[in-house]
Amino acid sequence: GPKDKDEGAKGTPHKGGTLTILNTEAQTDFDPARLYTSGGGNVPSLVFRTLTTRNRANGAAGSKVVPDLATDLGTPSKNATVWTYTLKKGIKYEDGSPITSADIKYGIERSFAAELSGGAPYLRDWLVGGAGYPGPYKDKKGLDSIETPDARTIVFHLNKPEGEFPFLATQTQFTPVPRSKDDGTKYENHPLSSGPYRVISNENDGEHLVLERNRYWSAANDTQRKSYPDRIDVRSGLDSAVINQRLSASQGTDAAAVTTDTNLGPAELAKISGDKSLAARVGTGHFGYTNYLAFNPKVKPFDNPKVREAIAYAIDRSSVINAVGGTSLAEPATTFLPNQEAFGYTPYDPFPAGKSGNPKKAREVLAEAGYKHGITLTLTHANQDPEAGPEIATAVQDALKKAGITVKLRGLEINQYRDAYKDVKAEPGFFLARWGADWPSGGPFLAPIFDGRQVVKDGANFNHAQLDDPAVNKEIDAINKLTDLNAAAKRWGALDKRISAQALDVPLFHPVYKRLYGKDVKNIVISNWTGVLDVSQVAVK
Amino acid sequence: MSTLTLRRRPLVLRRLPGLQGLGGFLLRRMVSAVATLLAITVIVYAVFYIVPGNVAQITCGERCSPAQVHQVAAQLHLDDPVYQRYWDFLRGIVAGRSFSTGTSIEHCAAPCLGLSYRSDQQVTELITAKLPVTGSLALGSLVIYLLLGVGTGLLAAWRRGRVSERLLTGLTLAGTATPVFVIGLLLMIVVCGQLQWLPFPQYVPLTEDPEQWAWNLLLPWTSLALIEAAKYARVTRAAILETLAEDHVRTFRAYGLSERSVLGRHALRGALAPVIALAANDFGSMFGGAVLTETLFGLPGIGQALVSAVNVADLPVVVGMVLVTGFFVVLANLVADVLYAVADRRVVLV
Amino acid sequence: MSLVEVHGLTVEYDTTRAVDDLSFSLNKGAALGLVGESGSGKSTVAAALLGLHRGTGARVTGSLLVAGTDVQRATDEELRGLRGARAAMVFQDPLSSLDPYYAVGNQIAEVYRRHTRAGRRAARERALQVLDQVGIPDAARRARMRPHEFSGGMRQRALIAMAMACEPELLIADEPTTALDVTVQAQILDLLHSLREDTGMGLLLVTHDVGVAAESVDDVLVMRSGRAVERGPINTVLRTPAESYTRELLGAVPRVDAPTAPRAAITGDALLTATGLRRDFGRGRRSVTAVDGVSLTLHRGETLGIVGESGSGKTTLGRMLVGLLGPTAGTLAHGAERPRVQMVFQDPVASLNPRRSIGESIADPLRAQGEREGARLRARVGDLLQRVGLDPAHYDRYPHEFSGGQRQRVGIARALAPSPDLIVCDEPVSSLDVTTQAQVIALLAEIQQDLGLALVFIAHDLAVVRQVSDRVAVMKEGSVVEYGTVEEVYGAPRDPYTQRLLAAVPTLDPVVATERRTARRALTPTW
Amino acid sequence: MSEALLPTGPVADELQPLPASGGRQFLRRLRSQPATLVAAGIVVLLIVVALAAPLLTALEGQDPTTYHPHLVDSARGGVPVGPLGGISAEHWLGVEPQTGRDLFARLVYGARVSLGVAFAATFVQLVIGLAVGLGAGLGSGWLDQILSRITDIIIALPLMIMALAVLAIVPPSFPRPVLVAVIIGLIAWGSTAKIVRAHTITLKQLDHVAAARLSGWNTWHIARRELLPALAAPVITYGALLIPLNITVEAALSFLGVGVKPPTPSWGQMITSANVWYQAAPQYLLFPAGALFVTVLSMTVFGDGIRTALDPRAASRLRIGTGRRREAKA
Ligand SMILES: Nc1ncnc2c1ncn2[C@@H]1O[C@H](COP(=O)(O)OP(=O)(O)OP(=O)(O)O)[C@@H](O)[C@H]1O
Ligand SMILES: Nc1ncnc2c1ncn2[C@@H]1O[C@H](COP(=O)(O)OP(=O)(O)OP(=O)(O)O)[C@@H](O)[C@H]1O
Ligand SMILES: [Mg+2]
Ligand SMILES: [Mg+2]
Repeated sequence: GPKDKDEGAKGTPHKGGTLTILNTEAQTDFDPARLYTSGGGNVPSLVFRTLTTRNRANGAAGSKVVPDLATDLGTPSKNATVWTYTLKKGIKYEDGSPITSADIKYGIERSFAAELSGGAPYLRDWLVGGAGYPGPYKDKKGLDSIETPDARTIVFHLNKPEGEFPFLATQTQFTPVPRSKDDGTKYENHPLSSGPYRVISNENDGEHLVLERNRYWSAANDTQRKSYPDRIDVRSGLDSAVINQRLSASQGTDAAAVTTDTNLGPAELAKISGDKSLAARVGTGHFGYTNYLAFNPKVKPFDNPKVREAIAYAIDRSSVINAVGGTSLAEPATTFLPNQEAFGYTPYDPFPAGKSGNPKKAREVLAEAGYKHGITLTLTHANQDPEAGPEIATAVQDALKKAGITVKLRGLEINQYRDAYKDVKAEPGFFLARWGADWPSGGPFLAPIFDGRQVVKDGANFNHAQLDDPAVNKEIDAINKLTDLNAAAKRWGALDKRISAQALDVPLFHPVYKRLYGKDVKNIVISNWTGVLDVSQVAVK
Repeated sequence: MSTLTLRRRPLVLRRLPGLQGLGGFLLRRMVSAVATLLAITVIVYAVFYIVPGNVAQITCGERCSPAQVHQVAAQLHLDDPVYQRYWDFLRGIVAGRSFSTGTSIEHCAAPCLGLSYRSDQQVTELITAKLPVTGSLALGSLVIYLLLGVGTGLLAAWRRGRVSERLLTGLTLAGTATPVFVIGLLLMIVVCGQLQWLPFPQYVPLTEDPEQWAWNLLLPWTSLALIEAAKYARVTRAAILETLAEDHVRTFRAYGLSERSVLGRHALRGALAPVIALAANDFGSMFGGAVLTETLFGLPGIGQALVSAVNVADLPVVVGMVLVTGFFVVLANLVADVLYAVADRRVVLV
Repeated sequence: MSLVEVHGLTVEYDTTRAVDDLSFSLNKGAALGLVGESGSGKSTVAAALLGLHRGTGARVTGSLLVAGTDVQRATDEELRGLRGARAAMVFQDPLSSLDPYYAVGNQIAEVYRRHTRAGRRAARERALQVLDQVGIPDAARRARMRPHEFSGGMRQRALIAMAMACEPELLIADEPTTALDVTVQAQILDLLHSLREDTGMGLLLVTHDVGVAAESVDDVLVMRSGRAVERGPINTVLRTPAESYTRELLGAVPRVDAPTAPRAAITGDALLTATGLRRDFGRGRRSVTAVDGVSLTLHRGETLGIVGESGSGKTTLGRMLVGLLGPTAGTLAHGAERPRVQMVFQDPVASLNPRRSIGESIADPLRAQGEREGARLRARVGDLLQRVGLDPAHYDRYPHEFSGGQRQRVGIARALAPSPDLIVCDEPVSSLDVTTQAQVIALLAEIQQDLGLALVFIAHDLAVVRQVSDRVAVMKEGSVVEYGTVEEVYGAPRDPYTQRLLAAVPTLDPVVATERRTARRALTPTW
Repeated sequence: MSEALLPTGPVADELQPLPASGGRQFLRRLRSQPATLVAAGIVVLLIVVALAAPLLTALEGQDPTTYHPHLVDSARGGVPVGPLGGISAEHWLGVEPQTGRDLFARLVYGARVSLGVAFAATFVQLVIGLAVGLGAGLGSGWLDQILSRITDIIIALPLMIMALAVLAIVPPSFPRPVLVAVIIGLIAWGSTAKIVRAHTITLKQLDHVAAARLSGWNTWHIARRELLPALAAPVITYGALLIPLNITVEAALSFLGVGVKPPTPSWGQMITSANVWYQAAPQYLLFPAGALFVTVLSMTVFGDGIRTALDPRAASRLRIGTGRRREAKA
C-alpha cells in the first residue's frame, strides 16, 4: 500500500469538527481488559493508552512498535525474561489524576478475572504465575510477577525469554485502570480515559459510542495520536453495503466519516474503479493475514503427504482470489507468513501451482500417492463467513475438479464451524482457515499454528496439523530469546520455509484492505500493522 | 336458487349477545396467553440449548485456555443443569435475581430476564432499549401500509375488472415479489444517495427529536409498507367486494345513494374488520419479524439484536427477546379479536 | 293518473328470461299484490321498477313509468332521485338489509338527507319521527342502536320507517314478512295497512304467500314464469279464480280451517319416552336454555307435530330425539329394542354432500350398516328413489342438478334407507313452494301409512302441522305450552300463546282478514 | 409477508368453501379470466423450465457450477468482461461476477431449488395445517384447546430465529433444500391450521355431516369422506398463495445465510449476492429478481383466480351494482 501514501494529504489538517465512524459491528466490551486488539486497536486506542504502541506511520514504517506511556520500549534483562518500564512524567487520566505504574499492574491483573474475559492469551502464558491467577476480585493479593517499585516503574517477570514483549505491551490490557474506579463488568460504560478522547456515552454495549476531547491529555507526552477532531461519533449496526454507499455519497455528516471495519466489496470496487473522484477516496492497506487450506494429518487420506501436495499443486489461486473480490482485494499467497518484511517474509513456493493451478502435476503426485483415478475429499467450511465461507470453498472445489479431485462441501453454521476446527477430537481433515497476526512479527504467526506445545487437547487448538516437531519447537524458543527484532524476523522467515516443505497447509491469499472515506477526511495514515486507516490521525477540517 | 325460497331466520345472530362477556373473555385469554408464553420459553430454551456454540469459549475469546473457559462457564452458570437454569430464569421473572459484576453485586429486579452472556447487560434493559426502535418501525410502517393498502384496495374495488385495477394490482404485487433487502437498498441508493431527498436512516429517538425520528424512519417504513401493502390491498378489495354483494348495500343503492357513498361509507366500513384484525396480527409479528429491515437500515431493534444473539449463542437474550416478541404477537392477537368484535359488534368473543 | 304504468316489460338475465312481456298499472293510493311461485319473476319486476338492473348486465326492455319517471330513459341522477324519495322499497330479508355497522337512526337519516336538503339534526329528528310512526317504542334510544340489537320484527319496522322517511308515493314491499314468525308477520301487515290508511301511498306487495296478499291488497296479479296469469280484485281471484293455475296454487295452500282427513287411532306401542329433557347452550351468564323440561311419548305409527316460533327450541328437541345432541338433563327412554332413528333436515341444500352423487348419499347409511356389495346397494337405492318419486336412473346425479323439492325427497330417501322406526323431519317443507310442499307432505303420509313408522314433524307453519299430525306440541321458549291431539289444540286452544298463534295465521278470505285484524288488536300488545 | 410471518387470521375470510357446483362451472369461470389463464401458463412454464433444467443447460452447453475465470475482470472486483454482463452465444444471460459461472444455467437450476423448496414447504405447511386444523375443529373440547394453543405457540414463534436455530442443529449432511423446505413448513403452518379449523367448524355444522353421523359413521370416516373434500378447495387456494410467499421466505433465509448451500443455486441466494452488484453488473440482479417477480406475480394472480372461480358468488357479484359502462359477462 505505500503507493497511495499521499492521497489524503490534500490540504493541511486542522483541529475541530466531528468525525463519524460508520461500522457494521458494535464496539462491544469497551473495557481494556476485555478487548482483543492488534496494537491497541483503532477506536480503543483513542481512549486507552498503553505502555507501548504501534508507530502511526504509513506502510512498513507503521509496523514498528514505539513507546506510549513508557519512556522507551522497555529494558530487558539479559535473557529477556525480566522487562522494566518507566512511565513518562505528567501523564494524567481524564479526571486529572496521575497515572501510576500500580494502575497498569491492576489493569493487567483484572484482565485475568473470569468476569472480564476476552483478551489475548499471552499474559497468561508469559507472566510467572499467570496460568493459575484468577484475577484481583478472587485473589486480592495480586500477581507477584508484576512489580511496581515506585509510581513510575513497572517490572515484568516472565516464564521464559520473550524478545517481543514490547509488542505485547501495545495491547489494551496494558492500559492503566485505577482500582478505585473499577466497577467490574460495568466499567466498560465509562472507562477512565488516558488517551486524547473520553467516553461521553456508550449506548447498548458499544452500539453508539460518543467520544469527546480529554482535557488532561497532552500532545506533549503523546507523539503518536493526533487528536484533530473535537468529537468522535461511532455508529454501528449498519449493513456494509449501506456504509459504503454512505461513504461514497459523502453527504452531510458522512463527508467527515470513515469506517474501521468495513472493506469495499468486489461490486463496489468494480463501480469505483470507473470513478476517478471516488477512487481517490479509497485507502489501501495490508494487514498481516493469511487465508489457507488447513489439513489434519490425523485424518485419512491427509496423513499421506502426497495427497496434500497434490492439492497444493492443483490449487487455482486466481479463482480463489476472484471469489474474494479479485486481484485488488487479495494477493496470492505461497508462503504462510504474510508478505511483509516485519514478519520476516521469505518468498518460496515449494509446490508451484502457477497462477491458476497445475492439474497435470497434481494428477501425477496423486498417482504417486496411489490415487490414479482421482479421489473424493470433503472440505469443511463455514456457511456464512466472507473468509471461510462457501464462496472460497466452491472456488477450491472447482479448481481441484480439474486435477481429478472431487470435493464435497461440508458447510457448518459459524459456531459449529469454530467449535469443530478448534477441537482436536472433532477436527476435520480438510478445511478453510485463516490466521492474523496479533502484532507484526513471525512469532504470533507461526507459534500458535506450529508449536507442538501449543496443541490444546481439551480446549481451543490452533495447531491444526497437531505438529509436534522438536526441531521446530527448539527454533521457536531460540528466536523468542532475541531482542533484536530484525534478526528475529529473518529467522522466522527461514522457519516458515522449512515447515512449508511438509505441506501441512496450502496458503491461498493475503487479503488487501480497500476502504472508502468521506470527502472531508484528511491526513490518511495506513500502516502495515493494521492495514486500515488510523482514526487517531485523521482530521475533518 | 331458482326454485326455492329460503326461510332465513335470525338463528346465528340471536346467539350473539354482544360484548357483555369482555371481562371473562380477557381473563380466559390472559391465562392462555401466559401458558402460551411459558411454552414458548420452554421450546426456545430447549432448542437453543441443543444449538451448537460453546458460549463460554465465545465469551472468553477464541484463544482462552481450557481453565479460563471453565471459569467463565462457572461465572455464567453454564455448568448448572438445564432445568436448574430454566428454573432460575423463571424465578428471575417473578422474583428478580442478583449478579456479580466482579466488584459488587448488581440486582436485577423482577421481571428479570437474566443477563446477556456477551455484554453483561440486563436483558430487560436491552429489550427496553431496543423496543422503541422496533416499535417505531412497526407503528410507522403500519400506518403507511394501511393507508397504501386500504387505499389501493378501495381503488381496485371501485375500478374492478378494468385495466387500471390490473395495473394497480400488478404494482402492489411488485412490492410483495421483491425481497425487502432489494427494495430497501435500491430505495436507499436512489432516494438517499442520488436524489438526496432523505437522510440515510439512522435511529433518532422520538423523545429526542420527533421530526428527525420520522424523517429518518420514512424510508424503512416505506420499504416495509411497499412489501406489506399488496396483502392489505387484496384483503380490502376482497372484503369490499364481499360487502358489495351483501343485501344492505343493495338497500342503499335502492334508496338513491351514489356509488361513491355506497363504497366509501358502507362497503369500506364492512371491510375494516378483517383489515384491522390482519393489521393487529402483523403489528405483533413485526416485533419479532423485521429482522431484514432492521439489519439493512442499521436500526438497532429487536430483530437485529435477536439474530446477533443467536449467532453468539447468547441464550438469555434469545429467550428474553423471543418471549417479548411472542408476548406482542399474543397481545396483538388478543387486540385483534377485541377490535374485530368492536368493529363488528355482531361477533362474540369466546 | 296512475302511479305505475308498465308496458311489455321483459327482463333477461344472461341465460334466463325472468320477466316476459308483462304489463300492469297501479293507481295512486291503490295496493297491488304480486303473487306467484318462487322464481316466477316477482322480485325482478320489483327491482325493475326502480331501475336496479341498470349496469348489472341484465337486459330490460319495455316501458316503465313510475311516479312520473320514465325509468328506462332517466339519467342515473334522475333515477337516484326516484329511488327512496318517490318510490321506496322494503326488502325481503330485514336481517341483512340494514348496514350492521351503523346505528339504525343514522341510516334512516342518511337516506333522508340524500333526498332533502335537511341538516344533520333535522334528518335525525325525521328518523325518530318515522321510527315512532312505525311503532318502535322508545325511538330516541332505539335509533342509536345497531341492527343486530333489534329483533327481526323491529328491523322490518325500521326498514319500513326508512321507506317512509321521504313520504314516497309508492312503497314496494318485496316479501316483507317471509322471514318473520306468524305473529310478527301479522303485526307488520297490520302496520302496512295502517300506514296506507294514514298516508295514502300506493303499495306493491310482492309475496309468494297468497294468504299475505289476501290480508293486505285490493288487486292481485298472479305470475308464473315471468308472465301474468291472472289479474283482478283480490276477492274475485281468490274466490273464483279464472285460470287453472291459480286454482292449483290456491288448492295447494294449507289452511288451518280446512277439514282434515280422519286419521287412524294410535295403536302402536311406545317407541321413545322423553322425560324432562333439557338442553343448555353456552356457559355462565350467556348460557341459553334451548329446551326446558320437555316430556313426551312417541308411539309407533303416529305423527307428532311440533310447532312454535323461531328459536323456540324445535330443532334442538328434534336433534335430541335422534341423538345428535345430548340432553343437559332429563332422560330419553326406549322400549325393549333401541329404535332406529333418522332425520330429514330443514335445509335441503346443506343436508346433501355436494360432492357426492345422490345415490351415494342415500347408500351411505347402508354402507355404514356393513353393506358393501355394489349391485345390491344400487338396487336398494333404486327402490328408495322410486319410493320417493324419483327416477332410479338419477343415482349418479349430483344434488345441484335437482330442485329443492327433489332434494328434499332425496333426503327422505336417505332417511328411509336404514329402515328406521322413527324419522324426525325438521321443517321438511318450509323452504318449498306450496305446490311442492303439498307433494312432499303427501309423500310422507304415504310412506308412514305403508311402513308404519313414527314421524316427528317439526314446522313453524300451523296449517301444515295440522294437516299431517295426530298429536301436536306447541313450543314456546323451550317449553311445551300445549300438547294434545290436533282437534284439542286447534279446536280449543287453552294456552293464550296458542290462541295468539292461531289468530295470526293469514287467511285467504279478505273479509275474514279484516275481522281478524280488529280482533288481533285486542289480543296482542302493539308489537 | 415476506419479512417473517405468514398471514394469519383474516385471510380465512377471503376464502370460501367449495360451492355446490361441480368442476365444470369452476372451469368455466376460470376460463373467463384471461389473466388467470396467462398466469397459469407462466406457472406451468416455470415448472417445465425447472424440470428441464439439465436439458436447457445442455442446449446452451453450460452447467451451473463451472468457473470461467477468464470471463471476469479480476482487477475490477471480478466484474464480467464484455457488454451486458458477458451475454454471448455461449452464455445466454451472461456470467456471474467473480466466478464467471453461467447465469442462465444458475437461473434455471435455481428455479428447481426455489420452486422445489416453495412447493415442498407449502406441502408440509398444508399437511400439518390440515391435520391440526381438522383435529382441533372436530375434536372434543380439550383436544381443540390443546391443538389451538399449539397453533398459537407456532404463530408466536419468530420464524427466522427458529429457522436459524433448527438449521444449526441438524447435521450438515442433511440435504439442505429439503431441510429448508421442511423447516419453513414445520414452523409456519399456524395460519393454515387456523383457517382449516375455522372451515371445519363451519362445515361440521352442515346437515350432511350430521346425516353421516346419524348413519353411524365414526369421526375419522366423517373427516375423510365429508370434510376433507370440502376443505380441499380453500386449502388448495390458500396453498397457491403460500407458494410465492415461501419463495421469498427462502430468499430471506438466504440473506441471513441459512438458505440452501452453495454451489447449489437458488434465486434467493442469487438475489442476495447480486444485491450489491446492481450498478456494476445489473443483469446479475435483474434476472433472478425478475424471475422471482414473475413467479410471485403469476402465482398470486393464479391463486386469486382459483379463489374467484371457486367462489360461487363471484359470478353473481359481477351482476350487482349500478356501475354504468361495464357490461358483465357470464
Ligand atoms: N342476478 C340474477 N342473475 C341471473 N338470474 C337471476 C338473477 N336474479 C334472478 N334470476 C332468475 O330470474 C328468475 C326470477 O327471479 P326472481 O328473483 O324475480 O323470482 P321471485 O319470483 O322473486 O322468486 P322468489 O319467490 O324465490 O323470491 C329466476 O329464475 C332466477 O333464477
Ligand atoms: N349450537 C348452539 N349454540 C348455542 N345456542 C344454540 C345452539 N343451537 C340452538 N341454540 C339456541 O337455542 C334456542 C333454540 O334454537 P332452535 O334451533 O332449537 O330453535 P328452533 O325452534 O328450531 O328455531 P327455528 O325455527 O329458527 O329453526 C335458540 O335461542 C338458539 O339461539
Ligand atoms: Mg323474490
Ligand atoms: Mg329450527
